[in-house]
Amino acid sequence: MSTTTEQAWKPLSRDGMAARAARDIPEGWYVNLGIGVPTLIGNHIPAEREVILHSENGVLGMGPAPEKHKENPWLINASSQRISLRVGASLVHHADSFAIVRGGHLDLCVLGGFQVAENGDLANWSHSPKEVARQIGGAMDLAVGAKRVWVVMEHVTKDGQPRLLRRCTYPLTAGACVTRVYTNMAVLDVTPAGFKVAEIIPGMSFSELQARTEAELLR
Amino acid sequence: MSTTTEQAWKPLSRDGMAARAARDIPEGWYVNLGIGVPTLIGNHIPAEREVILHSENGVLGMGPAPEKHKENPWLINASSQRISLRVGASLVHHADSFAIVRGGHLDLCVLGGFQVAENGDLANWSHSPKEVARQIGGAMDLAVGAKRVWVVMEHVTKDGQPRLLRRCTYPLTAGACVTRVYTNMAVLDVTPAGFKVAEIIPGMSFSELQARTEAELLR
Amino acid sequence: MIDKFVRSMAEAMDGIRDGSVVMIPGFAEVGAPNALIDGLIEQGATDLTVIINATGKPRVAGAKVTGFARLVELGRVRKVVTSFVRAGSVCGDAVKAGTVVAEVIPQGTLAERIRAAGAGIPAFYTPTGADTLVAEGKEIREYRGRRCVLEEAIHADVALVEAWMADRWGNLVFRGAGRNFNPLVAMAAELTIVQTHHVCDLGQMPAEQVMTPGIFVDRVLHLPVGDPKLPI
Amino acid sequence: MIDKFVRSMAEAMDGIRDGSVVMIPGFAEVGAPNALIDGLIEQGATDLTVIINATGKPRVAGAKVTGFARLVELGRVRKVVTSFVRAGSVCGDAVKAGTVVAEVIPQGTLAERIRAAGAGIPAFYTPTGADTLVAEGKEIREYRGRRCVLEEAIHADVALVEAWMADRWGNLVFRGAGRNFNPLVAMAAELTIVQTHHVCDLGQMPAEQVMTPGIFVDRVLHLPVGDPKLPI
Repeated sequence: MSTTTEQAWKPLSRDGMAARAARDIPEGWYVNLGIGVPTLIGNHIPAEREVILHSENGVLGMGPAPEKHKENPWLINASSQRISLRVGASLVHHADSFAIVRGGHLDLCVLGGFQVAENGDLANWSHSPKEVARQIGGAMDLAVGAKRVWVVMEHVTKDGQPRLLRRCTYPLTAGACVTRVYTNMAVLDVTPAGFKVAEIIPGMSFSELQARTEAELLR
Repeated sequence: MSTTTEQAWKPLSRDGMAARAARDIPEGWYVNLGIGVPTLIGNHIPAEREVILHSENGVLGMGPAPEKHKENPWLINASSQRISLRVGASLVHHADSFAIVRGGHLDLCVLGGFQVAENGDLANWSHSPKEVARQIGGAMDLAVGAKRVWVVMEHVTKDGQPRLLRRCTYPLTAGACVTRVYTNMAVLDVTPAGFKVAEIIPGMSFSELQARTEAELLR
Repeated sequence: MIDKFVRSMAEAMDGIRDGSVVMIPGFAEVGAPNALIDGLIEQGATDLTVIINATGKPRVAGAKVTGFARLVELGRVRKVVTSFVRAGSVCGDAVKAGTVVAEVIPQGTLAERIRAAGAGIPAFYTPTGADTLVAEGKEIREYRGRRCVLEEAIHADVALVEAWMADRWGNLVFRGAGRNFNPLVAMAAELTIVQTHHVCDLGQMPAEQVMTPGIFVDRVLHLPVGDPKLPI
Repeated sequence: MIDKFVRSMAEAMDGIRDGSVVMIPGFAEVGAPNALIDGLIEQGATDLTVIINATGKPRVAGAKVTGFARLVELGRVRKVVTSFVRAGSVCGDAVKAGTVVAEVIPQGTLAERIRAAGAGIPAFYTPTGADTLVAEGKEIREYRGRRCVLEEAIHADVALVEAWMADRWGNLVFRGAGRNFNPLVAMAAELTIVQTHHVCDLGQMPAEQVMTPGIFVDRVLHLPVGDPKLPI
C-alpha cells in the first residue's frame, strides 16, 4: 500500500466510535454501557430519544453528567463517576440490579473488548490466566445476560496486533455472546459464518480492513 | 379408670392452648403463627410485649384484628383475615417474605398438626398421598426454615386416636423439625430420646397422658 | 416517547395464544388482577397453564363464580401450578374430575421459582420439601448436613399484574399486602400486562420508592376498579 | 421494648472473633460502612475473610490508606471474595505478595450468592462464567441449551451495613445508589451491625418503604458521618 493510500482514511476517535454506536440505539431500549468508550455513548444519545440506561450498582434511568454544583454525592455509576437521574428513574439493590442483567431484561449491553472471535467469543477482562489483578466486575453477567452484546474497541492493539480473531487467546468473558462490533475502522456483525462487514470508514478499502484483521471477513 | 378420675381433669379449649403457648413467647421474637389455633395465639400476647408477627403474604409486624370501621381492605394475613399493622411494621413481596422464612430468620413458627412423631417429624397438610385436595401453603417452608417449630393441636383425634406417634402415618410436612408440642392435655419437648413431658393439665396423671399417646413419654 | 399505556382491554390482551403459560398473582382478593382475568376470559385463549397461588375458596351456593375459578369453569385451564387446591372449590372439583392437572408445591418454593426465572437462575437447591411427597422424582443433594431438593425456574408467556400506581414507563408501586406475587411475576414473563388503580406523571414516584421498575412491564391499562372485596 | 441501638463503637463491635467471615457492602465510597470498618480495625479481630465488591483503587502517592485497604495493610485479612482486584491497590499488592488469597468472581454471581445465603438457598445454577476461568473446578449442567455453573451461597459471621435512616426495631432505608449490597449482606450474616446517618421514631418509615426489615438487623449505631467522598 502506498503512503497516499494510507493517508486516504482516518480511524475514528474514541468519541467518534461512541457516536457511531449511539446512532444505532433506538428509543425505548434498556441499555447498559460498560466502562471506557461504551460509557461515552451516553453523551451521544439525544435527550429527547428515551433510551433508559442501566448501571450495575442499582440505577435504572441514568441521566447526563451533573453540573458541577448540582452533584448528588449518593449517585454514581458503575465507573464510580457522579451521575444524574432522568425523570422516571428507579433505584434497586445489587441482586435486583443483576436480576435485570442476568434475567435477560436488557435490550443491549455495550462492552469494551480486548479480543472478539468470529464465533462471538469475547475476551475483555484479563490478559492471562496467571494475572494477579483480576477485574471481572459485571462483564461476565452482562455478556451472558443481555439480549444483544455489542463491543466497541480499537480495531488493532497499540502494537498493531489484530483484535478480531479466529479464536481468542486471552481468557474468555463469555462464549459466543457478541452480536456486533464497532471499531475505529468498521462496523461488523457476528454471523454464523463469521464477521460480516456492515460499514467501513470513508477511504478505507475492504482489503485494507482485512489486512488488519486475523479472522476472515465477509462482505 | 373410674368415672371420677375422668372428671378430675378438663382438657384445654382452643383458646386455652393458644394462651398457654403465648406465655412462652418472649419479647423481641419474630414469629409466624399458622392457620387455625396458632393464629389465636396473637390474641394472647399482651400489646406491651413486643413480639413481631410475620405473615407469609409479606407482612412483618401484624397488629390485632382491626375495629369494624377501621378495616384496611389492602391488609390481610395468610388466613385471609383482615389485619392491622403495628407501628414499626414493614411490607415486602412474596420472595422476600419467604426469604425471611427459608433463610432461618424467624425465631419461631407455630403450626397446627395432624401428627407429630417422637423424632420431630410433622404431618399437617394431607391425610393421604392420594388426596386430591392438597393444601401445602407455606407450611413446608416454615417447618424447615424457622429456628424453632412448635405445634399446637388436640392431643388425640375426634375418634380418640393418638396424634403423638412413634412414626407419622400421614404424608410428612418436614422431617425432624418440631421442637415442642402444646396439646389440650400437655406441653412436650421433642428431645433426642423422644417426647419429654414438660407440663400436664391439672388433675391428669402421667399414666393417663401416656394412655392417650402412642409414643413412649419421658418424664 | 415511551408510552406503555394501552387504551382498551382488547389492546391489553392482544396476542395471547392458546397453550400459553400465564402467571396470576394475588393473595385472596388482595393484589389479584381480576379485571385482566375477565379480559382474558373475554379474549378467548384456552389450553392455558396457570401459575397461581390463590386457586380459590370452596364454592358457595348461589354465589357467582368469578376470576380464576371462572376461567377454570369455562374449561380454559389445562394445568395449574399452585401451593393450594381446596376441596369443593371450582379448581378442586376440576382436579378431582381430571379435567385440570395440578402441580401443588410449597408456597415459598413457588415464589422462589418465579423469582429465579426473572433473575436468570435456571435451578436452585432448597431444603423445603426434601423429606416429602413434593420431592418425588426430584434430585436430592445434601448441603450443610441438610437434604435439599433441586427446583427449576418457572417461566411464563404472560403475567397479569395489579398495581396501585403506574407511570408511562411502566414503573409500579403496590399497596399494602397487594404486593405479594406481583413484582415476581412481572419479572418472569415474556409479556407483562398491568392493570393499575392510579396513574401518575413520570417522576412523581420517587426513584427509591419504585417497587417494579418499568423494564419488567410491557403494557399498562388504567382501571380504577376499587378496593379488594372483604374475604367471606 | 425492643431497642437495637447501641451507644458506642465498642458495643457495636463486641464479640467479633478472629477468623470471622465479614461482609462489607458499598460501591466505591457510596454505601460503604467506613466508620464501622474503622471500628473493626480498632476492635482488633484478625485472620478475616472479607466478602466485598469494592476492594479499592490503586494507591495514590501521599494519600492516607483508609477503610478496607487499611484493614488489608494491617495484615488482618486472610482472604477476600470480590469481583475486582486492581493492580497497584493495597489489596492487589497483598494478593501479589501472597499475603491475601483472592477469590475473584462475577459481580452478579457475588450478589446472588450473598442473597442466596439470606434466602436459604444453598446453591444455584447460573450461565454467568460457564465458559470461563471462574468455572474451573465447578459443576456444569445444561439448561435450555446453555451451560450453567453451580454456585454456592456465601454466609457470613458479621455484616457491616451503612443506612440512611433507622428506627429502634432496626428497620432501614438507604439513600440513592447507597443501597447496593447493603440489604443483601444484612440478610446473609449471623450478626448484622448498622451505622446510620439518621434515626427516626418507630412508625415514621411507611411500612411500604422499609428497604431492610428489622428482622435482619442486630445492632444499630447512630453516626452522622456526612456524605460519601467524591471519587478521585
